[in-house]
Amino acid sequence: MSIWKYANPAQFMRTTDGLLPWLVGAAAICCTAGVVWGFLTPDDFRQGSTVKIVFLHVPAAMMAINIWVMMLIASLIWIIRRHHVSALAAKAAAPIGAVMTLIALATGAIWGQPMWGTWWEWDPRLTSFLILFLFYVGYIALWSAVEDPDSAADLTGVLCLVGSVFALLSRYAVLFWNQGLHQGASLSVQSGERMSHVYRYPLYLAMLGFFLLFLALLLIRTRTEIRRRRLAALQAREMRA
Amino acid sequence: MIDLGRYATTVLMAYGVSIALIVGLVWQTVAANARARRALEEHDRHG
Amino acid sequence: MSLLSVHDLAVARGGLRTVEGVTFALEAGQALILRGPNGLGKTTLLRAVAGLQAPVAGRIEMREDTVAYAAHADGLKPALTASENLAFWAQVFGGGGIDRALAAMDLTALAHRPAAALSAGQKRRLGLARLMVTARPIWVLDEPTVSLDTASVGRFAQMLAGHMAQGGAALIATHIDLGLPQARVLDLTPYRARPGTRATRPSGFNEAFA
Amino acid sequence: MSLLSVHDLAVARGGLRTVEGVTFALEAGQALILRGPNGLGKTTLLRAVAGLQAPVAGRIEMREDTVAYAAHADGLKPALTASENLAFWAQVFGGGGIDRALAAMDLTALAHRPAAALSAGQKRRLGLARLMVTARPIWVLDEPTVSLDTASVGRFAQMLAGHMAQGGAALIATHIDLGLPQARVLDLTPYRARPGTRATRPSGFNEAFA
Amino acid sequence: MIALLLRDLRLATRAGGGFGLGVAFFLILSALVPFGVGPDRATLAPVAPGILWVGALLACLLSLDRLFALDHEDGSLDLLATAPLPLEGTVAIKALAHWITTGLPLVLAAPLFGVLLQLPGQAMPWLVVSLAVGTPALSMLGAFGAALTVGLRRGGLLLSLLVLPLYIPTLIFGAEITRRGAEGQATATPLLFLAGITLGVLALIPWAAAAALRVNLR
Amino acid sequence: MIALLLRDLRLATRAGGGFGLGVAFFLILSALVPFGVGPDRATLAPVAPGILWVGALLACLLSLDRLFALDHEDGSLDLLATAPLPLEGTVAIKALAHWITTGLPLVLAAPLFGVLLQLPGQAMPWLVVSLAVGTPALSMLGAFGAALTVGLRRGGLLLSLLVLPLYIPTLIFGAEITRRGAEGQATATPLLFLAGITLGVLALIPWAAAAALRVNLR
Ligand code: HEM
Ligand SMILES: Nc1ncnc2c1ncn2[C@@H]1O[C@H](COP(=O)(O)OP(=O)(O)OP(=O)(O)O)[C@@H](O)[C@H]1O
Ligand SMILES: Nc1ncnc2c1ncn2[C@@H]1O[C@H](COP(=O)(O)OP(=O)(O)OP(=O)(O)O)[C@@H](O)[C@H]1O
Ligand SMILES: [Mg+2]
Ligand SMILES: [Mg+2]
Repeated sequence: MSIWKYANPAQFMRTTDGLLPWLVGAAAICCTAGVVWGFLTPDDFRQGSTVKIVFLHVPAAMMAINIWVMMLIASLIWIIRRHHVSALAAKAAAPIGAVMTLIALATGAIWGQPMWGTWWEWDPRLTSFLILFLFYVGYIALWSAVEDPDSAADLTGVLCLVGSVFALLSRYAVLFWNQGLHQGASLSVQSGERMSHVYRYPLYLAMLGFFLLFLALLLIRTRTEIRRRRLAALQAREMRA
Repeated sequence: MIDLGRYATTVLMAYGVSIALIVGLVWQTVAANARARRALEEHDRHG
Repeated sequence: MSLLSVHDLAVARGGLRTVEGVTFALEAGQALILRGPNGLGKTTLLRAVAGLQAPVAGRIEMREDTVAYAAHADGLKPALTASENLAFWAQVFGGGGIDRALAAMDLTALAHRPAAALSAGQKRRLGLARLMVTARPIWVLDEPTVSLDTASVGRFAQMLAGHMAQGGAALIATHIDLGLPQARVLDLTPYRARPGTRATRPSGFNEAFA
Repeated sequence: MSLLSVHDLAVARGGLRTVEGVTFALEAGQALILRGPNGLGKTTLLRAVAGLQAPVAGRIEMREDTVAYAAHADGLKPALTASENLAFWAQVFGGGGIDRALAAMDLTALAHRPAAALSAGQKRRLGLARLMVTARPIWVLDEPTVSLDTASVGRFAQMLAGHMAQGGAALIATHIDLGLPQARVLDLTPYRARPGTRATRPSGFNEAFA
Repeated sequence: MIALLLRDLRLATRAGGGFGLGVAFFLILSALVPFGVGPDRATLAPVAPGILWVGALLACLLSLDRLFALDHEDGSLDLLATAPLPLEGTVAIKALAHWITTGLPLVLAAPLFGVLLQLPGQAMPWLVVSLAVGTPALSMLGAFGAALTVGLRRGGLLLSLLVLPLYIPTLIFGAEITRRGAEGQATATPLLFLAGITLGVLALIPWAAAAALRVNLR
Repeated sequence: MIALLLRDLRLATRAGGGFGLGVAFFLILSALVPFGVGPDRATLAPVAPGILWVGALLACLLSLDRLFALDHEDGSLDLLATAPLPLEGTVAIKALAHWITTGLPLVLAAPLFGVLLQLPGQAMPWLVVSLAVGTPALSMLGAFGAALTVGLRRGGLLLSLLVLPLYIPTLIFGAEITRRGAEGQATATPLLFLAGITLGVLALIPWAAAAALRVNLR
């Protein structure tokens, strides 16, 4: 059985019908547990209670990037293989990504107030996220502006490709432009040394929760889109008949 | 109630904003989904 | 071989098939007039033949770069004069001979007038004169005689006859009589697409989900 | 008194008079068809009657706010549906009754389609349906039947007949036969403006220096 | 009149209509300036009021571009001119619709952009007030410029050229209010001037714009 | 191809065509910023390189708006697509024509605006060089944005929204060159990056833009 089978709308609806309740349940549990656990962690000796923000900030920031990558892949599948569900999945993912970016930006900005004494600083990490947010907004705006769905899918696909290249390019340009204040990645290679276990496990849980939340929302939104398309197609047929 | 110290507003604001955004997104998603499903069922019944 | 042959063609607009099962061939020296009520899909069919949109099903066979298309809009730049407009298209298509084209549509006196200062019919005449400088054998025309007075319709018929005498062909959608006795007429009404019939390929994005 | 009377009218376009000495009157229940070759000045004349440009000489007499004008462009918003477009004009002109207008031009089935998704003829039909919701007695129409199929031309003629039966009048420029036996025809060719003749008022800025 | 307003608002919210795009442009501009100017607070803060006002002005301007042009191209303007509405009213309504779709969101979103440009917190209310008072004048002056250029294809840049000088007084007073607010000085005088300009513009410009439209329709 | 270039240039020089309007806009912006920001040399000089680059970028952007839209409306684009030119070539030529009518005058006129904004004299050559290297990329990226939005009425602001984030790397390096020039530092690295971006854009974007155009013509 090939993975492409799931790109068939009917098959997709059937499969997700069974999958969705489990996914929603798991996402709800992991999200709540991760965030609540995070909220209950002890204060950090340097950052005080603000360290609790990390359990929202980091998962959101991670998802913000990963969702764009997922959109890129979905767009490529649409452009190369013309699987309609894939294009709709990219469309459905964009608002989730935008909200995740917004959460990362908002929590970061709120965090910055006590830590750096300012709401906003033109730090490269922050700046890259602002640019990413702009790409999300542009992508969503283009989807909603183009009336013909075939054209909209193609145009946003092209925009996603070009945008990805430029998002990367901007990242390097921004690094060149300003060296920042933001901490580096602590969970990467030698994670154990930089962050204590007290914070690590709830953070992992919150990240898993955000990921599951994304998956659940993505499936629901894709199903919404599929139903809308189906309705539009049926109505158009009747009108022409 | 746990003590958040002098950063209470900061932490609560961060949680508040994030949860509001997530709830908003979830609500919009679910509402739109319900609307689409109802519209389609409506159509199947009458059309 | 015929200049243009269309087999079992189906075209779609706005995600729905408009006409389907259309088959015809066009030999050198022939003209085919497409008729049908408003909204049937004539414009869509012509755009597909001109290569501006892909057919949903069926084949369109012709050599490359043989079609000159003239649509509702004339592709004129209001700021350029009539002859500048024509000369541009002559250069792009490598046709040349704009004087002959101007003369054929009685535009010589207006050659140095900016296109913005032409009346509706004069603009249309200029749009038709463009066909002559494309040097393409197949003319695909969408309601070419809109706004033309009787004399101009006659001139257009003459131009068309000349084109066909030189081995050209024309595919024309129109609602009114063009005064072309030699042209065949194809009424598209029987080819109206029936909703429901399932094509091998969805005719539009939304249709893939129906 | 007649609904519209025009005395010795001269109009100018691009600083040059196009037709001059035109005189006619239009009573309730009458239609007048203007004919003439391309570029003679029909559009210019109609715009002057509609009040969009001032005449160079002569008088146009009618009561205020009695004219509904329909030009080459239909004034449709592509993003609004057919019925939204119509409802807007009905509100602006205070006419009302969009359902009747939609039915008259056989647009009821298309009422909820965005205007962008209509074919050329369907758009035109919508543009003509607008006339019915203006509740104005004098219709000034510039080539109204462009792109219409035979059935729609018939529907238009019927709508026009209904309008005139209710005491309306119509002034129509066209090149083709509208199927209106009751309409008078005025050929404008004899009124073509002669360049040399000097008018009391210059027809354009540069003319004031000639 | 109401019908016209509703139609314009509805068009703005339809696909590609441009509702909120003014804000988006403003956002992008506020984000771009630091890339050009550099990220330091010390360089950014002093120029923030000026940049914000210039940004608001440009966001207005960009969206004005086709205020009448679209209606002209599709023939609606001809029909509106022969409709039983005074052309002055049409102009005023279209300017109002433009303000609602562009100026108002700008006013509401301005504090956010203030943060991006490191505008001091105490200046925020003044930024909002000055924009609220000033942007109606921007929309109306823009409508005048749009009326002047309506017949021209590619009128966009010419429009900017004509309108920008008209915007200067509004800009000066608006930015001055914000700057004084940032430095904690009294803002009453420039605010009074700004309000005066806006009232004068709203009262008189519709006539000029309608006259320009009439000429262009001829 | 040459015919197309000549036609576009000729159209630009005809009435309302927009030749030089980019420069005019740039001029007005350079004149407005001091009104908004205040006339002091101390506040103006540090932000001058950034403002000049942002201004150049906006001048480019504003004039891009209708790069393909006019040709689409009057049907020329349909005809060009059926003409024996590759659509990629058409896009490249139209971007080139845009650069000649907007970017080039900007490059030549930039020192003048530098003076208005109190840019130090030693930065002038770097301003000109950075604009000369960077503006072709701006035109080409703009052509891509214009191709994406060509079917949409009122695409202007959406175009800005799509294109501005793409302009960021060019802007950063361009302004950096000028700023370093003003401070007498080495400019080789950002110049190299800027040149790299421009070359990459010129080589690859025509394909993306042509693809977008094809979709919109369908
Ligand atoms: C406003 C915008 C901000 C954005 C877009 C942002 C973005 C990010 C991203 C993408 C990460 C994930 C890094 C990784 O694990 O690779 C991260 C982690 C983090 N950020 Fe932020 N950040 C922002 C502001 C702040 C502020 C103001 C602070 C606090 C002073 C902060 C503190 C942290 C911490 C502690 C982590 C975890 C770092 C780690 O993994 O060690 N961030 N942020
Ligand atoms: N963007 C669109 N979305 C949905 N349907 C559309 C769209 N554009 C056109 N249509 C529909 O497609 C059908 C075919 O349109 P087309 O323009 O090909 O008709 P036509 O035969 O040329 O008509 P006419 O004689 O009026 O020019 C029409 O019913 C029209 O309403
Ligand atoms: N802007 C202009 N400047 C100069 N002359 C113009 C301008 N616009 C139109 N003309 C000329 O004015 C004359 C009258 O034009 P008008 O559009 O009224 O003609 P018409 O009778 O409606 O023709 P048609 O049947 O082709 O629509 C034409 O000869 C035309 O060339
Ligand atoms: Mg058609
Ligand atoms: Mg005419």
